[in-house]
Amino acid sequence: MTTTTTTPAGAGERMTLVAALNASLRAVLAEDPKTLLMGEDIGRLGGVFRVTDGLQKDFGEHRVMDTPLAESGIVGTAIGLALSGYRPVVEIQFDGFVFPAYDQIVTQLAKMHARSRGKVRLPVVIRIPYGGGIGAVEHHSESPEALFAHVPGLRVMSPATPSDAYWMLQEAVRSEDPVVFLEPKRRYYEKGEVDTRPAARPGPATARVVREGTDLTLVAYGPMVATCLNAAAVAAGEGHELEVVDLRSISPIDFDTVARSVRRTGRLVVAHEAPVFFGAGAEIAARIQERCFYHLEAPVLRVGGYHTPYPPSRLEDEYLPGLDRVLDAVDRALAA
Amino acid sequence: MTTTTTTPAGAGERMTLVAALNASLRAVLAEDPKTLLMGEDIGRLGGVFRVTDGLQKDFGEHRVMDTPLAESGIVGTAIGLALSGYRPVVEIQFDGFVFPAYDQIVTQLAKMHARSRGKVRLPVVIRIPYGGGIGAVEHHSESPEALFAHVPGLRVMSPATPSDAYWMLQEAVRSEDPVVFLEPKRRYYEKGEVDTRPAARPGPATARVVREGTDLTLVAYGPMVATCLNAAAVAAGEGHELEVVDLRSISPIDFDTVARSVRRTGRLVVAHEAPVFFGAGAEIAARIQERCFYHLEAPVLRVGGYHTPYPPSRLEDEYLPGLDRVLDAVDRALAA
Amino acid sequence: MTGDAGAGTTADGVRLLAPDGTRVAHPEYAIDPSPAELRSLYRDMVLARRFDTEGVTLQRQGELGLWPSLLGQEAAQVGSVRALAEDDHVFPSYREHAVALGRGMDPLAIPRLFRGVDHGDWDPQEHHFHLYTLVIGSQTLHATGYALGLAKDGSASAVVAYFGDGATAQGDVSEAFNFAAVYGAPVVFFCQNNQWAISESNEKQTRVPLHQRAQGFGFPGVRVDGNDVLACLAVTRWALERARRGEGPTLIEAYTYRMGAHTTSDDPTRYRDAAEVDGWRAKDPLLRLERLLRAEGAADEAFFAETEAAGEALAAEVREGVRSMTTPDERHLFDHVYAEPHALVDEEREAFEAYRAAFAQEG
Amino acid sequence: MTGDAGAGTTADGVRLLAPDGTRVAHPEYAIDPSPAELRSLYRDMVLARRFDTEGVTLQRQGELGLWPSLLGQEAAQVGSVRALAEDDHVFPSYREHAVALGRGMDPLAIPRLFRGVDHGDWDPQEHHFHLYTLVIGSQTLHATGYALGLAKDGSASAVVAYFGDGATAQGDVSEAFNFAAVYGAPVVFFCQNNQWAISESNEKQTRVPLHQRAQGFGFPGVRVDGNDVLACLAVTRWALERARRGEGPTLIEAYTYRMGAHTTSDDPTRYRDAAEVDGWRAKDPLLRLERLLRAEGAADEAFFAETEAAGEALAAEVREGVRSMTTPDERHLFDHVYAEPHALVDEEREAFEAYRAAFAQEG
Ligand SMILES: Cc1ncc(C[n+]2csc(CCOP(=O)(O)OP(=O)(O)O)c2C)c(N)n1
Ligand SMILES: Cc1ncc(C[n+]2csc(CCOP(=O)(O)OP(=O)(O)O)c2C)c(N)n1
Ligand SMILES: [Mg+2]
Ligand SMILES: [Mg+2]
Repeated sequence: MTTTTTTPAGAGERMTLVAALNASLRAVLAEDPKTLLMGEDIGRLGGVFRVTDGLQKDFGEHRVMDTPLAESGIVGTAIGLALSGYRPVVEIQFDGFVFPAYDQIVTQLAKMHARSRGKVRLPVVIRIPYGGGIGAVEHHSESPEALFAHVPGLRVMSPATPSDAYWMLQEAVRSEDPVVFLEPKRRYYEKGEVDTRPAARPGPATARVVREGTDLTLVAYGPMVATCLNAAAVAAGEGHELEVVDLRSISPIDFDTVARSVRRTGRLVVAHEAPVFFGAGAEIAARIQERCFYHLEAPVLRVGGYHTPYPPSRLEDEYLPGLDRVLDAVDRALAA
Repeated sequence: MTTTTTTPAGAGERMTLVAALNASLRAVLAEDPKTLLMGEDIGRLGGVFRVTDGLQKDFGEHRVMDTPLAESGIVGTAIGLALSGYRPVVEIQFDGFVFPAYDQIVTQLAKMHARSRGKVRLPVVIRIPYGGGIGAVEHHSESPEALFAHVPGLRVMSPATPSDAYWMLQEAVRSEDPVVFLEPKRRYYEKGEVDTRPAARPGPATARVVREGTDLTLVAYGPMVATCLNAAAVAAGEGHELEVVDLRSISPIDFDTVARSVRRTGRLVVAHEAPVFFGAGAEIAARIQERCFYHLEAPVLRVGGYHTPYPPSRLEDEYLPGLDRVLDAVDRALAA
Repeated sequence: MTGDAGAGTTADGVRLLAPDGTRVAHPEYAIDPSPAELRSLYRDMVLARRFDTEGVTLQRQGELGLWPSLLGQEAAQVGSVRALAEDDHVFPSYREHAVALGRGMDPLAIPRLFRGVDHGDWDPQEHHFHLYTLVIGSQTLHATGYALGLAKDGSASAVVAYFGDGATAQGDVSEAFNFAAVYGAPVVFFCQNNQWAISESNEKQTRVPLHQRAQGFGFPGVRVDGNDVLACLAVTRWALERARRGEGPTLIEAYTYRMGAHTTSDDPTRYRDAAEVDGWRAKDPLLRLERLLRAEGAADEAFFAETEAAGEALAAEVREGVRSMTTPDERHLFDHVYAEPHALVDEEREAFEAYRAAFAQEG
Repeated sequence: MTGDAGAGTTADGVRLLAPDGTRVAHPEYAIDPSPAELRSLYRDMVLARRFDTEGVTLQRQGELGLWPSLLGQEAAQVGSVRALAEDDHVFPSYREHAVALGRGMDPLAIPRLFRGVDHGDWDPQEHHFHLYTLVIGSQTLHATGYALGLAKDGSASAVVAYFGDGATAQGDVSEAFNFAAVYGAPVVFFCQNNQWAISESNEKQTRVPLHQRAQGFGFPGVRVDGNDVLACLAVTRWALERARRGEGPTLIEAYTYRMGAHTTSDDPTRYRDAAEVDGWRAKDPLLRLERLLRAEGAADEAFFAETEAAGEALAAEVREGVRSMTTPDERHLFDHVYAEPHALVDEEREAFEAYRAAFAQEG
């Protein structure tokens, strides 16, 4: 559970997703004295995943605040801090523990900008390690993105790679809007190249085609991007060229990129860990069947969690949409 | 704001939706001594909409409990009461005030049956007056159904008529599962016929074709059913026969009935007040384009709230999907 | 710890001015306002009451959708807000009309909200008066966070959060108490205990007097006679001074009464006795200050006449302002969902405008 | 109100048994357990500790995914659970292994949860021991509601809710305190203040000793030496009697220490000093009862040997039981989402089975 704490300085350094997030927070703390981190155990402990490792030591207790154990209190005071000119970045310890704060997020954080007709801005980021696959106990493997995306006023993002983690978190912190930032915890310790030079800073995170293909479009985000890339590699071995799109942003969704891809491939499969019913796949299928009605050669298919609570960890491999289930959906879509 | 408080006894009595709910609660309180009502101001006041009018007087403070002003506390103690053998029916005063209880609903109420692998049952009903159109201030016009439907373990229902209100609420109270029962508050004072005789008790509420038609299927629930029936009447005048389906249950959704209709009509429009993005229309469009891919002659269209917070009441007519917007979607679907 | 001992402490809390208009000595919270100050407090209460009456009337006339009346709570609001320095920040609930006026807010801002023209969209920084908050208790956390921010800035300013007796039951309010205590935030929790949360009386919300709640979180709680404008001023000033000195939060329970309905939608005869209301009428906050002013010769008839006239002028301004309010253009619906561009909102705005245009053409 | 005055009240709270094994007199909470009872309490603590050590070991060996150790909290748990009558109901958090054993729970039930075989799926009615609750504080409301139900039934039973020091910051816990106080529910709030909420020490969660929290809600709060099994038994018994008499809730703050890591995933060396841990080692709950037993001749070597052997036998049972646990059939995924048929779950189950069947054929 230890991570690199040195700030990466050069181009193309390989680091874990956790280290990239840590470096990203370090960068925003250094850049803007109004940026604050708040959360349970984020100080000396550095967070249970060590994302904030070393930051309290270097930036002090006033910038990196251990809070009482109360998520509504954390988000509510973060709103107050934002009103007074700060830019709080809140850590929720696990996905399953964001719900005590749901009222503050939905009725206050999401709405105050509109309520004030633009006079109030709430640049608050809510970081949530999310998703399953780490063998955890109950409430530690949830994928609540739909519960935020449905709420006007919130932005929802999820990076899939260390590089995106590094840059998208900075984008979230710099945004004038509240952002729910979902971190794919089962990818925390996977490594990737991160170019941290300011010049490398990309524009706003729109969907990205991470693998080109002609036969079918596979849309995913967060932890499922790697799974879909694996699926595409396997499918290529069987002669099917899948195009893989990483959404990166879940509110808004970059439908243009998805539609452009589907107009070429004629087929779409959407994969996510969250339950399929009322999940992101529903919105994508609905929007794409509308936009690409005459291009679709097969119905849009969805692969995701079942309509059951996240199961005990010994069953999670059956619950999570893995390589085989993604490929099964791909096969069905190709067969149609 | 006064309502009929006498228990209706005969067949086909005309009563408001509020009176039907009141009669329904009266029936379940009389039938089962373990049934309890809990909520803010439900006792002497009879609730701000008078749904519980007279019930505390007749059943006592131990059966109809005014609670402290704390929604998480209400739902959390209701769970405890259910564990001890009671069947609490909770009133949330307005849709916008359910969120402090969201954690208890999502992490406890929805999951305890699965967590215990069936050993615990939580027959708790959460009644919520929902939706807009009554000229109210902020937080009094929300449509949060998607935020519950996405959560495995909850059932979500919404009646559109006094008769359904009467019977579906009883079904909800008798259900061994937790039910989020969404009451279309702008229809509270509309009247309809209610046959309260036990013999009239229908089976579980599945979707119902409330108007038959051949040209296009219009799916709605709760407050939008009446709007869609109006739209169908207008369309009939223009020579288009719309079939209107009232879902009644939002989790689960009776896709069989919808698909059966769409296979005949070839066209589908879904209408709801909630924001379209990640709303119920998304799930219905996704599921139906999958099930009826080769029957659809036009893309499934959705009409609903915009991706903005519910506006000040002077603007709500622009926000709510009214007759004209429904007809516009119908026209577009027919034109495709 | 509770600071509510002393000669001038009654069952209604700390008192400096008795219902009969006589002064009461209190060792801890003595203040000595000048006649001009007394008149000014009185004037603010009269204006607030007149403003409020106009709100009720306008609702009855169909000009407003709803009005939550502050009738009976004028002293609690006028007294407490008078204790604030200009840079102090207020986080109100939804009944703090007198506090709003005390902060210099546009008298039309609140009617606009209750007419449904906006959600209460003033700039909180203009008068250091935050938006009205309708989700009970939420704003106590915002106040705490804001106070924390002030402390981080090294500012000498403080924050006052207003909320009701019913609100104390909400988890958020307890969390705010605890955060404020743990961080020693410069915030005053000003609870107007008007005895009712819609139809629920105090004993349905709490087993003990509300000011005692603070002790369990480690800061002082004081009950003050909420119909005594001088006591409300003095105790709030004391609490703000504590906050400025870095001594952390205080809970003030202003013991008062909601003389009217919860809102214009409410019918209080369903749940409370007229006798109770009558009992409180004898403690009227305006009347007692009027008696003092008269007894001490601090105001003459001309003053009372001028004050009444000012109230009428304010009412007229509100009446005319409300009647001439225009409904905002519906295209503004999409304007401030996000501070930065959002593709979905843009798409929906365009579709909306196209639809409106087509509709206009057809129609 | 706090009930914690008296000769046997130390900074660690009410005490009946000093760390050196000598008895302390306390006027209010005197109990006089027989030698057999003392031995039985000691035995339960030894078994709990051995059970817990085995949990840690099994996690280290990869047999369990996680284990939250109760090391150091044996007296708080064994003492309090011993005060319960059979029909009283317990609402635990996730570290109450000794309470579970004390209620007669199958020793494999909890390891099954931490192995990830189930979510802790025992029948709460079998031993009147509710499911482990991982969302901090939630169960305090369930306990309150359950207690309310008992009161409505006219039952003489009561409820004990277990939670930690960190949990007191959660809004739900304050709401539970308030609901219990307002309704006079027969519930004992048993807070094990083990000084740490993961890496956060008490002063990050509260400004005052936790037992004081209760006063603000109008019921007694008592601190008890949580490493003194006799005091924990006596004070819990007292609180349960209050509850049965209809006098409402009590908060007990058992002042104790988490000797180990928060869970096996945690590394406490990152945030706390070894010296602190050493200081608490001197207050070991088992040691002090052992000293008493020896000093008073209430137990001989054979007893200690037999107790140790019983601990080993329990550990062996757990070890073998855990190693032979089978993973449930994945089709059970769909079995208990709802108590009654749900079309979507049925559809997904069928699709899942068809998929598995096709996969099996292919493979
Ligand atoms: C979270 C929440 N729940 C319920 C309501 C509905 N509601 C509006 S005002 C009110 C009573 C508030 O009482 P109190 O806090 O005493 O304030 P008062 O109205 O007396 O000023 C209730 C229950 C709400 N606004 N917010
Ligand atoms: C609502 C919620 N937020 C965060 C967590 C993560 N978490 C698990 S245990 C814990 C600390 C609990 O401390 P305390 O209440 O003192 O109990 P202890 O672990 O010391 O027994 C935290 C923050 C959680 N389980 N639930
Ligand atoms: Mg009140
Ligand atoms: Mg602890």
